[in-house]
Amino acid sequence: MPRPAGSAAGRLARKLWRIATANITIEAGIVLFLLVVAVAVFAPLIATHDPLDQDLFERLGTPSTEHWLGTDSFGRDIFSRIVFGARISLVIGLSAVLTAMVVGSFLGVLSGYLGGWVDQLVGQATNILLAFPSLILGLMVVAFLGPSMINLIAAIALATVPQFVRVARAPTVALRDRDYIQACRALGFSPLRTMLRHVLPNIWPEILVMATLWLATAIRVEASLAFIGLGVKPPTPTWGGMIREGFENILTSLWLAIFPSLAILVVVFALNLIGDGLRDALDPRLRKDE
Amino acid sequence: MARYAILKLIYSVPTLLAVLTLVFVLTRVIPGDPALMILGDQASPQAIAALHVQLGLDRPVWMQYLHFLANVAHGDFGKSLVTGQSVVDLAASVLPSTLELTIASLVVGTVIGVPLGAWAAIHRNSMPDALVRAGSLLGLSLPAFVFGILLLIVFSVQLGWFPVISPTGRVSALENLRALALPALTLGILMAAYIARVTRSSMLQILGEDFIRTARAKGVPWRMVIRRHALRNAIIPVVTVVGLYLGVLIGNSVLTEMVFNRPGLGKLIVGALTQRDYPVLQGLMVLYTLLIIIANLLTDLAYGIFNPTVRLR
Amino acid sequence: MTPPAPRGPLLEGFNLTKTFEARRRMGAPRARVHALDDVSLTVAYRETLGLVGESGCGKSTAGRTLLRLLEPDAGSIWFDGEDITHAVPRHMRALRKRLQIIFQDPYASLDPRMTVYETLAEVLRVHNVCPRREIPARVAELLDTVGLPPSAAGRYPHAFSGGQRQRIGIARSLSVAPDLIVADEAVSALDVSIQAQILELLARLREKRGLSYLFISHDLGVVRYFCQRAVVMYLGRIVESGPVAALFDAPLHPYTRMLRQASPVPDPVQARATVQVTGEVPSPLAPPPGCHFHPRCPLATAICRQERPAMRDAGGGRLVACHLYREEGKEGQASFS
Amino acid sequence: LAAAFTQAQPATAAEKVLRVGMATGDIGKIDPHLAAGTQDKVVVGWLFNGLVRVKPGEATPKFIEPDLAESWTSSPDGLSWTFHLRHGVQCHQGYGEFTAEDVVYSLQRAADPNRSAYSSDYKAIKAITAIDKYTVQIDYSEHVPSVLGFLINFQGGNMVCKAAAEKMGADFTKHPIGTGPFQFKEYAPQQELVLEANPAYYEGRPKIDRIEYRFIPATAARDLAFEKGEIDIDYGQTDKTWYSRITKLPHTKVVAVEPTELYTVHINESHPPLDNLKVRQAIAYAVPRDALVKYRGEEVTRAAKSVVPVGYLGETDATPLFPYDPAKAKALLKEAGYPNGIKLKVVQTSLGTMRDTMEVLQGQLRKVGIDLDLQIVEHATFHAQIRKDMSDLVLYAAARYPIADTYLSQFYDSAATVGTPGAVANFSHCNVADAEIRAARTETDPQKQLALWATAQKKIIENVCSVPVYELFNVWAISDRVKLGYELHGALSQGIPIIPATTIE
Amino acid sequence: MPGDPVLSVQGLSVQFRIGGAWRAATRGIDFDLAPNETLALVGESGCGKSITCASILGLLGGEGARVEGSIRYRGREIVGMPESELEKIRGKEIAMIFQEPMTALNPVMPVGEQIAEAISVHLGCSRAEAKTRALGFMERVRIPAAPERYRDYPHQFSGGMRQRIVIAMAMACQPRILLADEPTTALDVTIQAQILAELRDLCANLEMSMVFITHSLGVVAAIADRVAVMYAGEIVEIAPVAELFAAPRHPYTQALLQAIPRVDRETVTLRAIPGQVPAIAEFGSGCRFAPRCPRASEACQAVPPELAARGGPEGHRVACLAPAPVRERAS
Ligand SMILES: Nc1ncnc2c1ncn2[C@@H]1O[C@H](COP(=O)(O)OP(=O)(O)OP(=O)(O)O)[C@@H](O)[C@H]1O
Ligand SMILES: Nc1ncnc2c1ncn2[C@@H]1O[C@H](COP(=O)(O)OP(=O)(O)OP(=O)(O)O)[C@@H](O)[C@H]1O
Ligand SMILES: [Mg+2]
Ligand SMILES: [Mg+2]
Repeated sequence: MPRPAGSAAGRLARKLWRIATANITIEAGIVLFLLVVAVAVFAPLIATHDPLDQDLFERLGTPSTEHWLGTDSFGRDIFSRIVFGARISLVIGLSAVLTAMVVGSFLGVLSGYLGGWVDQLVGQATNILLAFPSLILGLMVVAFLGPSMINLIAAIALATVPQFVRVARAPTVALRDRDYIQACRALGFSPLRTMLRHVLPNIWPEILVMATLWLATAIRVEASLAFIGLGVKPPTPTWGGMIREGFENILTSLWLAIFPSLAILVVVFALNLIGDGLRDALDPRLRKDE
Repeated sequence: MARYAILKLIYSVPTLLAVLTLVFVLTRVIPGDPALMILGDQASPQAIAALHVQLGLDRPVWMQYLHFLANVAHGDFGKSLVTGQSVVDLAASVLPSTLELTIASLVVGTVIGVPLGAWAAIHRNSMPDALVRAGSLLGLSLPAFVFGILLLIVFSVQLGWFPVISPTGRVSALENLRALALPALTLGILMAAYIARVTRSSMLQILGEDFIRTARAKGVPWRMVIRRHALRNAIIPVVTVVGLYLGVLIGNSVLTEMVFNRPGLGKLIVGALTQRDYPVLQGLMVLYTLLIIIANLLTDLAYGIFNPTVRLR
Repeated sequence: MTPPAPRGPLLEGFNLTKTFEARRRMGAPRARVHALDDVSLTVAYRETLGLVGESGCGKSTAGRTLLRLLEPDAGSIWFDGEDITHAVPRHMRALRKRLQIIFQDPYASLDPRMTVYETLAEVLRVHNVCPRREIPARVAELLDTVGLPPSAAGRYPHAFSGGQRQRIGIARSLSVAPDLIVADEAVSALDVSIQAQILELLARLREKRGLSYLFISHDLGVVRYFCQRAVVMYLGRIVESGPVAALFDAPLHPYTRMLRQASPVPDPVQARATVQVTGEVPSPLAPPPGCHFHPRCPLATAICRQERPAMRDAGGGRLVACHLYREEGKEGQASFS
Repeated sequence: LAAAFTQAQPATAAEKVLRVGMATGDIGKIDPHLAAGTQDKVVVGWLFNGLVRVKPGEATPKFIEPDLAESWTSSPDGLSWTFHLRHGVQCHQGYGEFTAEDVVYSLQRAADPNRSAYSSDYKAIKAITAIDKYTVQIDYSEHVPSVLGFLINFQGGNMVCKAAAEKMGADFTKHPIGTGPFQFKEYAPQQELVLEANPAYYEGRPKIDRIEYRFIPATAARDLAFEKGEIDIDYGQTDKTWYSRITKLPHTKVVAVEPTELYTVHINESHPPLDNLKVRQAIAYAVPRDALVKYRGEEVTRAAKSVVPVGYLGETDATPLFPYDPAKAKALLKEAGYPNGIKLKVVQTSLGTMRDTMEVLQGQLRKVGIDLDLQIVEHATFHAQIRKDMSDLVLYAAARYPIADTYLSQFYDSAATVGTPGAVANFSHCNVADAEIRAARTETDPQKQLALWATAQKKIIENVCSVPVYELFNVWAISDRVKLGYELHGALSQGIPIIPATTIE
Repeated sequence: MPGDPVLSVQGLSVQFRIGGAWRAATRGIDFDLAPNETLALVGESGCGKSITCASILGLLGGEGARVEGSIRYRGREIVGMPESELEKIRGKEIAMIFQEPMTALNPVMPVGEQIAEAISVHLGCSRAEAKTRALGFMERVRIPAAPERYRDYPHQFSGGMRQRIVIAMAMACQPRILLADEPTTALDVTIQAQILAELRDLCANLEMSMVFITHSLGVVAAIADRVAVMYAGEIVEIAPVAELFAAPRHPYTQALLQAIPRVDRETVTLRAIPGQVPAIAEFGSGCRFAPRCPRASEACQAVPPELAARGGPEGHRVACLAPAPVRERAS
């Protein structure tokens, strides 16, 4: 029975679902991650305080029944800020990594598939990007474009792009000589079609695994940029920004830096569960002996 | 091999040039005036204008660029606008500590990361694996500066084993090592978290290879199979990753250097950027790019050592 | 079962040369692999031409170059009376409807992430082979042609056995109604019983559709069974060609002879006869001078080490490139300097 | 790498080393006429002398006493001054005796915009003449509010040695030569600056042999180093938490000293709706000055009293600042036609204390419906952008030479309006007190001068050109082992003066 | 074949855990291997040749696999033997050559050392001694300039040479039994001919028995003394080589022989076996070939036929209820 040609989205959804339920590790990761997302989405319901409300006489309070995780140096409720911070941190992490993933994998596939001068060019550009420490890159982008969340995302994405170029390029080069890609040429498919419909879908597991790893890093880079004062605009809470603030009082109030770090840990943990699970689920050899 | 190295360096000239140009253009288009940074907020506009002329900042950007390139071609990277120090001297003064820290962290990271990763792979899905993976997650989510301070509090203040701030001037090798220990541990342990992951997955892959089966079929005991066959192969992709990580170590250790108060290239670059100290920024970026290139070269060579299939005959 | 006699050239390659830059090791000087060295061959209408030789001798390169999947360094390619050596990509893509290829490895030649239906429908769509509405029917028809059940359409390649996959690959090639198919070791990866099934299918298509094949293989038995003529390659050069029976029953070139002797025959009595095989295939990076085969040739003489033997007509549609052939007293044939 | 492991050079047991931890990544310019950052001024204070000086430990002109000049006279009209130099003062490192020539050179240098950041302070100087080896005459073209004030060991008043400055030219910043108690020894980028005692110091050789001035940007690291005794003097954070933590350490004295930095929110009148006085008043009513002082710590902060920092010559609290009254602020906003509040764009530096203060203000103003959209930029960009008039509010912290004129001229005279030629730092486009400020500058009668300044302050406050918030002291933690040898109330250099008597156990 | 069998396999069944259930990939494999004998194991891809071999070396096992039945090496039971014991047998008593010479060698270890490793592990001799012996074997498999190439890495050798290294490695401790799992499948015909000749020589000289796995009947003809034909996890026919080729009795064997085009003569008709080999999960309880068998009856579907002489000579056994009649051998 021939199947209808359309519904590419449906197909993708089905594929995703199949992968998502491939093993318990992925499932656990996804549940945990969704939990964090839920916290972000329902932040106003979960937070116990207004995350922006300062109480100048209650600064640096230790955890208590009133403030579960204590207060920061402006007397704001840390728990509520972590809850609300999930929003921005996730948005930053997700958008930066998605951007880097899309741009990076496209460039990687392009350079790996076409080879020649395109490859040279992309390779050089990647090297140049890699030659900038991500902190400097961030500093420059933000100094150049001005501070905003979009630019912050751009900075983190820019620093991450080379990684995806590399991840995408290597398997593309290997795929290029595979018969089924050769067959595409033999069948007269255009290079673009071949790349988008045949190469990309076959390397995306590797890219996806990479993305789960870098999402964590992206959230952390925000902390580094916040550390040199270039995070998201205050008073918006972000985990990175909170770590930075916490760091200034680290000798008196250690928890200020620790709690947001733990929040990152939860996300990193969830993503790594997904990443590890994916790696196993998508690796046929590992799947066999399951 | 020497030929290869030289060729590689020659090939990297365009990269170097591109980085230079990029840095030059970027620093000129971002707002901020070095004269203001130097003279301070009370400086009169005349004084600022005068300094502009003195520093050559009044000329068109392209002329500054050509001038700069011409100087670089003569090996002259100029002087710091702020302190008047020669850029080359500045770079030379921080290079040792940067290299020291980089190498030390590298050693720590590999020495801890590789065995842990291998151990986890061998005991896949059991206790050691879970431990290593959890530990490496912790390493992946803790920012270096937080981790650094924690180490400082425990090992320097509580236990008093190491100094809080690095000693300066001429110090004994031992003291130098003591001062190096904590920063190197900070960067090294965080790196180990990463290395362990890579080693683990590489090891898992190698353990499925045919030649492992061959070795077992020869009757080689399992431990020996691991050591002589699996580990030696698993290390190969780790070399690449370590090479990539080198860049991170050299450039992104700014915050660690700040916490441990060590001089370093990254710190200097950030400082130069915030001060709009153009010559220093440019010069250091050249040095930094060169270091990255050399690091890549060394990675290639190391890769050749570990992987005979790409080795020279 | 023998197809009608060939009607004249369909696909021709003249003096094709193709070199690859070998993967360079650190700092080593560039090295070039001469995958094709002045190779000329012709596939006639409705003819099946076999191409045999050892691994790495350039068989696939020849096949792919003829299809312009690889660009030749020198030489020209003619298809159906048209010089397509420099055809523009657009024109080439149109030509691909008539020129197809089947690959050796049935596991690697299908996109693992596409169902059979998607794989086949995509080709039909891209080439506008038929109106969109008719695509499902057309796919079903193709599956039927290669002997697969209609239910196969919805499944992914991994759900098929090697033989079935090879059928899908064939169906894909047939979807555009080609005149010529390059079968690059299309049956080498298959077990004998499945190999027989596929050969049967290819033969049937030849009958029904009047297809021509360039049939690449290293199995002399299969070539002898399936092809009318065969070409033997050694290290990027053609050493001998001719009708299969004559070629394998009475090889003229020492290499063909060696191949023939080394090819196992399922007959324990015959097989135990000692084979005369010496030496290894030299590296294509540094092929020996003169006749490439001389280091392994039991009969090699001085001239073999220095001069490249010319291709000579040996009568009966046979060509051979061997210095010794002349010495065997067939002088008076086309001479060469 | 080998270079880093060079042999130890053991300090002799008797050597007295003072280790100072400074909150900076590196030193800037150690040229007294160019030094702008606190980290530089602290060092300049140890290396140089002025013709006169403020008594060590004090920070106001009330305590002016002789330094390189033993005595001085002035003409009746106050336009000509003659200074008699101390004999036998030696420049560092053998650059010879300090004479009238050096004074002439120094002052000319300080007045030269090409070589000095403070040239405008010496605009009124007509001529400097070396009468003889030990006598200098300075002629002014107009009356100057405080002649001696600009000849103290502060900014342009610091005396450099001519021979050294001329010989080294631009390198002088790397190798400063003065006459102070300590002289330059060596500099390691990002690490430290080492000074050694000037054996020929005119007040006698300092008891401290060496000062190691360490650059430690991370507060936590600096504090831990102090706690462990790896440094003796720690540049502190002007913050309650820091103060109370460090105060609890044993053998530690924490000092909060003048000069303070006044934190002022300049309101840009040229940006609507800030051209509306009611809106500006609303902002003024919304700032809880006392709460902010409590928040930052009463030990290290004091509430602003006027638009000029407390204690500056001419400062007066005659006109009270607007009290905290959020209800009134809301009402004013409503009156002005903004019942739903306003939104202001604020360019803000990423530097610590400034940023904290702004964030607190943001949180407080939010309560009355004033929403601050903070654009956090790094410091250089901040300076560039506020000078391009890009911010609605500018939070600025500054310490100046402590007379009212410096503050008023730089921040409230329309000649200094940002975006105009000759601009310095009038971010608010304030012009209500131009007449008084300018008249006071050349007024010879001190009483009248004070009156003019008072009127100026009144007008500025009433017009709400700015909202002064609080003043932060310089805070230092000093180990008990350090014996200063004088009473410390303040220091214009913002550092801890080290006099010959200062010692360490 | 005289003497006690060196290897005796009885009722061997290898099971894999697939989708939660244990499925038998092979069932009831029985065969003996006499001293000095070469037994060829032929059959289509996936019929269980490799796992049979691997279980003889005790390389299977662990979480996803289970071995049942009995494998006796000179009287000692291998199934269930502890790993430490197995390690002493592997390489020394029973050695194995793998199919892929490209991947069977450790790419980062010099080939000489890989050969010497087995020697030093089993014979406990010094490095130098091991090297001497290893060199001896390298020469024996005709690696030219062996001493110079001792320290070379696998990638520096051609496929044929690599396969010879693998053979040298297997020979290094002079095992009694050599398990050769498709040692020539990846090689060119000319190289294959050389390797086969070498293996024959070695077996003869070292008095070794060999189990030779292949799916090429041409190769079987060239090397084997006896042949076992496997189909879907079972041995369907086992006979001396000449007899099997001359008078195959199992319908599968017959079909197989008819499906091979020959070089040496005109093949007029090539008869393909219709249908597919069933997947492990689809194995029925009866004769596994029945669905494709032209002679299949209902009885075939019910019970698995046993491997038995069925009227033929004792050495020629077949697992078919309706085998082809025994023919007079045309000598
Ligand atoms: N893309 C390529 N880059 C470099 N060398 C190549 C490339 N493709 C083929 N070669 C080399 O060209 C030579 C001929 O290769 P080709 O694939 O045509 O041989 P073949 O006869 O088809 O061999 P096989 O039987 O192994 O398929 C070989 O030495 C091969 O290594
Ligand atoms: N680890 C495993 N888990 C599950 N099934 C397995 C495993 N290993 C082998 N099999 C299955 O067992 C069957 C026999 O495999 P085996 O490798 O012995 O075949 P073979 O006869 O050697 O084939 P080939 O000629 O392809 O090497 C196959 O169907 C295979 O898929
Ligand atoms: Mg090929
Ligand atoms: Mg097998």
